[in-house]
Amino acid sequence: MSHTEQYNFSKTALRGLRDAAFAGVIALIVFGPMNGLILDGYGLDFHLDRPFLMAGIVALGRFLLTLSGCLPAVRQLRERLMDFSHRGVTVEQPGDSQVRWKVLILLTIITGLCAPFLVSKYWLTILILALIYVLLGLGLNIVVGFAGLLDLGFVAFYAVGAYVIALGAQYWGLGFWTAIPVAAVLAALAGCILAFPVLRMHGDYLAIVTLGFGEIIRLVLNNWLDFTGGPNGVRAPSPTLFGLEFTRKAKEGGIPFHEYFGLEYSSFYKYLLIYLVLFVIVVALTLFVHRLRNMPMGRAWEALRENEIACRSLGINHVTVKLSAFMMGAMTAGIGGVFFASYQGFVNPTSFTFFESALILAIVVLGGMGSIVGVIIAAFVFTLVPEMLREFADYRVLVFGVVMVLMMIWRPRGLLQIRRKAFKRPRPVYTRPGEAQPLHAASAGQSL
Amino acid sequence: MISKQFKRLAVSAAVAASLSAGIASAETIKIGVAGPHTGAYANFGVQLWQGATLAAEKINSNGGIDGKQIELVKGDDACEPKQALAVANRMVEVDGVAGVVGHFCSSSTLPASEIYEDAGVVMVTPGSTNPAVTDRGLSVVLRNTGRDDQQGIVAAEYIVNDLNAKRVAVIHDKDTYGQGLADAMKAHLNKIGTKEVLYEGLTRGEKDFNALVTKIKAADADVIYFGGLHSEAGPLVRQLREQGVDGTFFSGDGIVSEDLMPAAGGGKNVDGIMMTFGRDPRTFDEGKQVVAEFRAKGFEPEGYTLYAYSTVQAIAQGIDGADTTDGEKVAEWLKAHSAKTIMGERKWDAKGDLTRSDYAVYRWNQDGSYAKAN
Amino acid sequence: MDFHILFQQLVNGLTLGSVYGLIAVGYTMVYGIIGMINFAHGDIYMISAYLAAIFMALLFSFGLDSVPLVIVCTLMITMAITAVYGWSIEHVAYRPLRNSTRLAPLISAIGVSLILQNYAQISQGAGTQSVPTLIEGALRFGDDNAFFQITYMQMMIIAVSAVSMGALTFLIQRTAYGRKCRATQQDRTMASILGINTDFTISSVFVIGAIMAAIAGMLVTLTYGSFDFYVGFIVGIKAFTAAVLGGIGSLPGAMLGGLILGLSESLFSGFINTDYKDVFAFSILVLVMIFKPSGLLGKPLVEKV
Amino acid sequence: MQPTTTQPLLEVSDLSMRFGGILALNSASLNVLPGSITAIIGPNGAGKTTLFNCITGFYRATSGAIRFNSGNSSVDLIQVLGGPFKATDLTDPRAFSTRLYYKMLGGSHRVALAGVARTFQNIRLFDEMTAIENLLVAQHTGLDRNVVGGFLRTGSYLKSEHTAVDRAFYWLDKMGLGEDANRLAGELPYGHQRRLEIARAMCTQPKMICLDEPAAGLNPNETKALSEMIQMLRREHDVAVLLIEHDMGMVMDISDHIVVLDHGEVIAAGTPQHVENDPAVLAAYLGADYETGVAL
Repeated sequence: MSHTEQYNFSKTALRGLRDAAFAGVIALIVFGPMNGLILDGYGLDFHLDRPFLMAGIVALGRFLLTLSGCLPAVRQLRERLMDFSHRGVTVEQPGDSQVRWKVLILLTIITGLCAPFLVSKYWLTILILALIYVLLGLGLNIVVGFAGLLDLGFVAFYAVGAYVIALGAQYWGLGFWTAIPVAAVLAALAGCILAFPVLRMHGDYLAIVTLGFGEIIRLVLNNWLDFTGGPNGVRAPSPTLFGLEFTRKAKEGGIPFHEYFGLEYSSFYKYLLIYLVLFVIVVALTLFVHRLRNMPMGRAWEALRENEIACRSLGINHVTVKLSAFMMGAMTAGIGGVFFASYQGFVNPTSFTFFESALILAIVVLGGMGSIVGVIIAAFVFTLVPEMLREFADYRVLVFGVVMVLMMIWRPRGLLQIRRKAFKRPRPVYTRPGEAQPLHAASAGQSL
Repeated sequence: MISKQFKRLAVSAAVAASLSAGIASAETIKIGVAGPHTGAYANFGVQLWQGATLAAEKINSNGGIDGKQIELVKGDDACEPKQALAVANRMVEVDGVAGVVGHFCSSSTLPASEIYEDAGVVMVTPGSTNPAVTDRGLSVVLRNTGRDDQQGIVAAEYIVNDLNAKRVAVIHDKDTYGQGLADAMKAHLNKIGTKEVLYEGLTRGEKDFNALVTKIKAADADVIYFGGLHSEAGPLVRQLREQGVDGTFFSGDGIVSEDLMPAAGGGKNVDGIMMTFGRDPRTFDEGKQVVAEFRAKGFEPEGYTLYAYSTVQAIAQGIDGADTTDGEKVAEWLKAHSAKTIMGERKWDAKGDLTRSDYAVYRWNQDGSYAKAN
Repeated sequence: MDFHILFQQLVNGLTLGSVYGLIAVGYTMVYGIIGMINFAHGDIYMISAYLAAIFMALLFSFGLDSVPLVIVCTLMITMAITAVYGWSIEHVAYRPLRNSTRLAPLISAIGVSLILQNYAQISQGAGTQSVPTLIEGALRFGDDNAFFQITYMQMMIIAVSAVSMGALTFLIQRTAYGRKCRATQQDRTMASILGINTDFTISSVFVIGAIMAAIAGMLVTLTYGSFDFYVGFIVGIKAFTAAVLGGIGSLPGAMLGGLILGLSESLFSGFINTDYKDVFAFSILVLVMIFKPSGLLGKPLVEKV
Repeated sequence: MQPTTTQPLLEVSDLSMRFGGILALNSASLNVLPGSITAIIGPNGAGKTTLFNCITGFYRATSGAIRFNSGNSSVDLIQVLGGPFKATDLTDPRAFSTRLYYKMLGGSHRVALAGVARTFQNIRLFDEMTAIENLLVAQHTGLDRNVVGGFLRTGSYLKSEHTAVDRAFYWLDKMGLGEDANRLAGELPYGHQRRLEIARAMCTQPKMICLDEPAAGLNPNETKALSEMIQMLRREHDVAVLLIEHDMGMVMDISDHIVVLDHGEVIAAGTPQHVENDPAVLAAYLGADYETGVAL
C-alpha cells in the first residue's frame, strides 16, 4: 500500500465513521419510537433495546459500505454490477447462433412437461399459481412493457375472467373449456370499453384511471350480492376431460375420471390437467408474444412507447394501436382468471385487490420491461420465493418490499437485457425507382 | 439479562426441536392449526395457537393419542382465500396432517375445506360460523362453534322480545362473516314481524363512518345491529356516541376482543353494548383448571382460545375412537359419538354442526368485561 | 328533506375532505416536482398516526396532564419525526433512481409502501390501536329532535387544514424557497444551472409532504381514535384520487379535489347508498379525467411537437 | 411566378392559427406543386413551425383550409383531424356521419395516410429500436397486420415482411446508412439520425415530404450531401419537398419556390431570385437581425 493510498484509506475510514454516526442517529430517530415504544391499549410498553440494536446495525452497515469502497476488488465488482444496469437493450448480430437458445427452450419445455410427475401435489399447485402469474405477467408486459401504457388496474380483467367461469357455471352452465374463449372475449371487451375513452390521456393519468377502474370492479363484485355472491364468493367448476369429471363422486349421470380409468381417486389428476393445459397455453403465448415483437403490431406498440408523435407522423393511429395492446393484455388476464378460478375452485373479491395489480406490475418491471424471459423468471421468483419463505411468515411482505426497492436501485431496467432481433439483407424484391443510377454512387452519404 | 433469556430460549427450542424430531421418526400425529397468524386478524391466530398448544401439551403429557404424540403445525392464511388454499395443500401434502383445527375466517374455511375433503383429512373449525361451511355436504367438515343463523335468531329474538325495539338498523362489514351474520339476523327479524329501518354495509379498514352514523341517526334507530369485527365496531360505536346516537349497539361474537374498549373510546361507550356469544367457555366446570393454567402463564384465555383447546381434544378423541387417521371415519365417529372437552360434552349432527346451540346474549360493562344479560 | 341531516352530512364531508386534501398535498407536490407517484405517501400518514398515539401516551405517562399542551407537543414531535421518515425514504429509495426509467421509482415506492406497512405491523402488532378521546363536545345547531353538530375535533380538523394549506400556499407562491421549488418543477436542469440546489429542493418537498401527512395523521387519530397498519393504503388511494381530480401538481387543486371527494362520499352514502360510495367517487374521477384530462385546476398539457 | 398549369399538390388558403391571445398565423396561403421543392423561410417566431404543424396535422388550424390533391383524390387535411360538431351538421346527416367518423377515428395519422410525411426539428426516432426497425414501423400501414397470420407465418405475411425489409434496406443504402441497419437508433451519431429520420419518412411512400430544419446542427460537408439527397428524392422518387430551413445557401440552391413568413403572414412568395430581391423580405430579415443583435 503506497503512502497516498494509505492516506486515502484513513480519510475514507474517517468519512465512513462520520457517515455511519449520522446514519445511526437517523436510524435511531426513525426506529426509536416505532420499535421502542409499543402501544398497549392506551398505555405503552418499553423495549428501548430494539431501536438501539437496529440503529447499531444500520451504522455498521453504512460504515462497511463506505469502507468496502476502498478495496479495489469490491469497487470493481460494484462497478461491474452497476455498469450492466445502464444498457437495457442489445442487438443480436445477424450471424449469432440461435442453436443455444433453441436447445435451452426445448429443455425448458421438457422440464415443464415432466415437472408435475416429479413434485408433490403441493408443489404442483404452487407451479400452477406460478404459471398463472407468468400468464398475467406476459399480458401486462404487452401493455406496460411493449406499449408503455401504465396500467395499475390490470387485476380487473383477471377478475373478469375468474368471475366469467364462476358465474357462468352458476347461471348458464358454462364449462371450463367454453369459459376460456368466452372469458378472453369478455375481458378484451371490458378492456376496450375502459380504454377507448381514456387512451387519449397522458401516461400517468391513464395509470390513475385504470387504478380507479380496478377498484370499481372489485367493489361491484363485493357489493352486488344478488349476482356475485358478494364477499361469500362463488364456487367455480373444475375442468372436465371429454366429459369426465375430476370429482370423487360424479354428478348425475357422469362418470368420474378415476373410475373411468380404474384409478384410485386423487385430486392430483385435476391439478395435472389444469397444469398441462395451462402449460401449453403459456408456451403458446410465449411464442406468440415473442413473434409479436417482430410483427407489425408489436413493432407499432414499441414505437408508440418510444415516441408517440413520431408514430402519428407515420400514419399509425395511436388510439387503435394502444387499444389493441390493451385488449390483448386484458384477454390474457381473462384467460389467467379462468385458470385461477378453476384451480382455486372458489373466487371472491379479496383475490383482486390493488396489491395483486402491484405484484403483477412488479413482475413485469423486475423482469425487465419488454423482456419475455425476464418476465417468466420474475413470475416464478415472486410466487416460489414467498412460498419458501412461509417459515418467516411475519417478515414475508417486508422482505418482498425490500427486494423490490433494492432491485430497482440495482437494476432499474430489470433482471435481463432486452435482445433485439437483427435483420439480414434480403434477396431484393422491391422494385427500386431510378434503378438506372448505380445505387452506391447515388448515396452520397458514404462520404460523410 | 435479555441475552440470558434469549440463550435459554434458544437452548430450549433446540432441545424441543431435537426431541420432536426424534419422536417424529417414531410415532407422531400431526395436527394443523390454520388461521390468521399474521395480518389484521392476527390476534385471533394467537388465541387459536395458544389454545391448541396447551391442549397438545396436555394430551402428550397424558400419553398422547393411543401412545402417539401430537405435533402441531402452524398454517398462516392471513384470512385470504388464496393463501388458505396454499396452506391447506401444504398441510395435506407436505406436512401430512391427520386433522386440522381451523380455519378461522369463513372466507378461508370455504375454499380450504374442499382440499381437506379431497384428501380425506378431518377439519374442525373453532371459529367459522357461516352456514355454508357445513351446508355443502362435505363429509370431513365439522364445526366446534355455532352457526350464524343460530346466532342471528338469538339476537333477533332478544332485540324484539327483551329490548322491545321497534326501529332496528342493520349494518354489516361486507365480509363473509359479518354480512352472513347480519343477514341471518335480518331474516329472523323480518320473520317475527319487524322490518329493519336501515340496511347498509361499511367498508372494512376504513375508520370514518360519520356519514353512515348520520344516516342511522336520521333513521332514528333504537337498536343498531352490527355484523362484523371489533376493528370496525370500535370506531363505529365511538362515532355513534359522539354524534349523540344513543340506541343500543348490538353485535355478534366477532367483537370479542380486548381491543374493543380502547377502540370504542373507553368504558363509557362500551357500557351497554350487547352481543351474542356462545356460553363463555371460561365458565365451564371442566375448564376451570385450564383457565387457571393459562392465567398463570400470563395469558387470558379469551375469545377463541378455549375453542381451539376443545377442538384439539375433539380431534384427538375422534382419532382415538375411530382408531384411524382417515378423515371420513374420524368425522363419522365424532358425529356418532361425542367428545368430552373442556367446554363440556360436544355432540354433532349429521351435517357436522353442534346439536346444541349455546348462544346467549351478553352485555358489556364499563370496565370492559362482559356478562350474560338477563 | 330534513335540512339538519343535509347539514350534518356536509359537515362530515367537509371534515373527511380536509383530511384527504392534507394528504393529497404530499402526492401533488411530489408529482409536480419530479413527476413521480409516491405510493408510499399514504403509509407515511399511517406511521404518523402511530407516532402521534405513541407520543401522546408517552407524554401522559410523564405526568403531563394539560390536554392542549400534550396535543401541541405531540404534533411538533410527530411532524419532526415524520419529516425524518420522508427525508430518509427519499434518500434511500428514490434518490438513486432519479435518472432511471419512469417506472422504477413507482415500483420502488410500492416496495416502500409494503415495507412500511409490514414494519408497523411487526413492531406495533397487527391489531387496531386506539387513543382515548381527548377533546369532547360539539356545537349543536337546531332543537333537540332535529339538530346537526360540529364536534370541536371536526372544527379543529377544518381549521388546521385551512391554516396549513394557507401557509403552504404562501410558502410556495411568495417566498424565495417557493420560487426555487417552482423553478425546479419547470426545468430541473436549468434550475440547477442557475445555482439552485435541486437535490435539496426535491428532498424538502418530500419533507413538506410528510409534515402535512403528519398533521393529518395526528388530527385523524385524535378524531376517530383508532387506526391500524392498513389505514394508510385506503386513505392514500383516496387522497391520490383527490390530487388527480383537482389537477395533480396544483396545491389548491389538491384541496379542492379532497373536498369534492369527501363531500361526494358523505352525501352519496348519506342519501343514496353506502355500499357504492367508493364506486361513485372513482366514477367521478373517471368522468373528470375524460372531460378534463388534466384535472379541475390542473394546467392543460400542451403537446410540444 | 411559374405558370400553374398543373393542379397544386397542396393548397393552403387563408390559414389562421390562434394560441390564446397570440395570432401565430394570419391568413397564410401557399401552394406546393407536385415534384417541386418549396422552402418556407422567415425570421425566428415567424410562424414557420406552426404552419408546418398545421399542414402535418399536429395542430388544428383556427380557420382556413388545407387541401391535398394526389392523383385523382383530394383530401381536406383539417377535416380528417376530427373537429368539433357544428350546428349545420344537425341538418345534414352525411356531414354529421363524416364528422362522427373522423371524431372517432381521425387524427394526425390521417394526414400521413393521405401522403404527407414529415421529419422533426428535434429528432424523434424510436431510440431503443434498431435503425431498420424504425423503417419497418414506418411501413406499418402497408403491411400484412393480421396477428394470426403473423403468428403462423403464412406466405402472404412473410412476403409482405420480406418486401418491407427489402425496402428498408434500400432506403438505408440510399441515405448512406447501410452499415447502421442493426444498430439502435438512439446510439447513432447525430448526422446519421437526421438522415435516418428522412429515410423513415420516405418509407411511408409519401407524395410530399416536409422537412423541419433538416440541416440544423450539420457541418457544411454534411449540409452539401443533404442537399444532394433532397434533390435525389425529388428526381428519383417524384416527391414534393416542403422544407423549413435557416441555411440560406442551401435554400437558394435547391428550392424551386420560396415562401417568406413574418409575424404569421406570408410577405413574399416566388422563385429564389424573386424573393432575394423583395424589399419586404430584406426588411423583415434585417429587422430580425437587428433584434437578434440586441437580444444577444
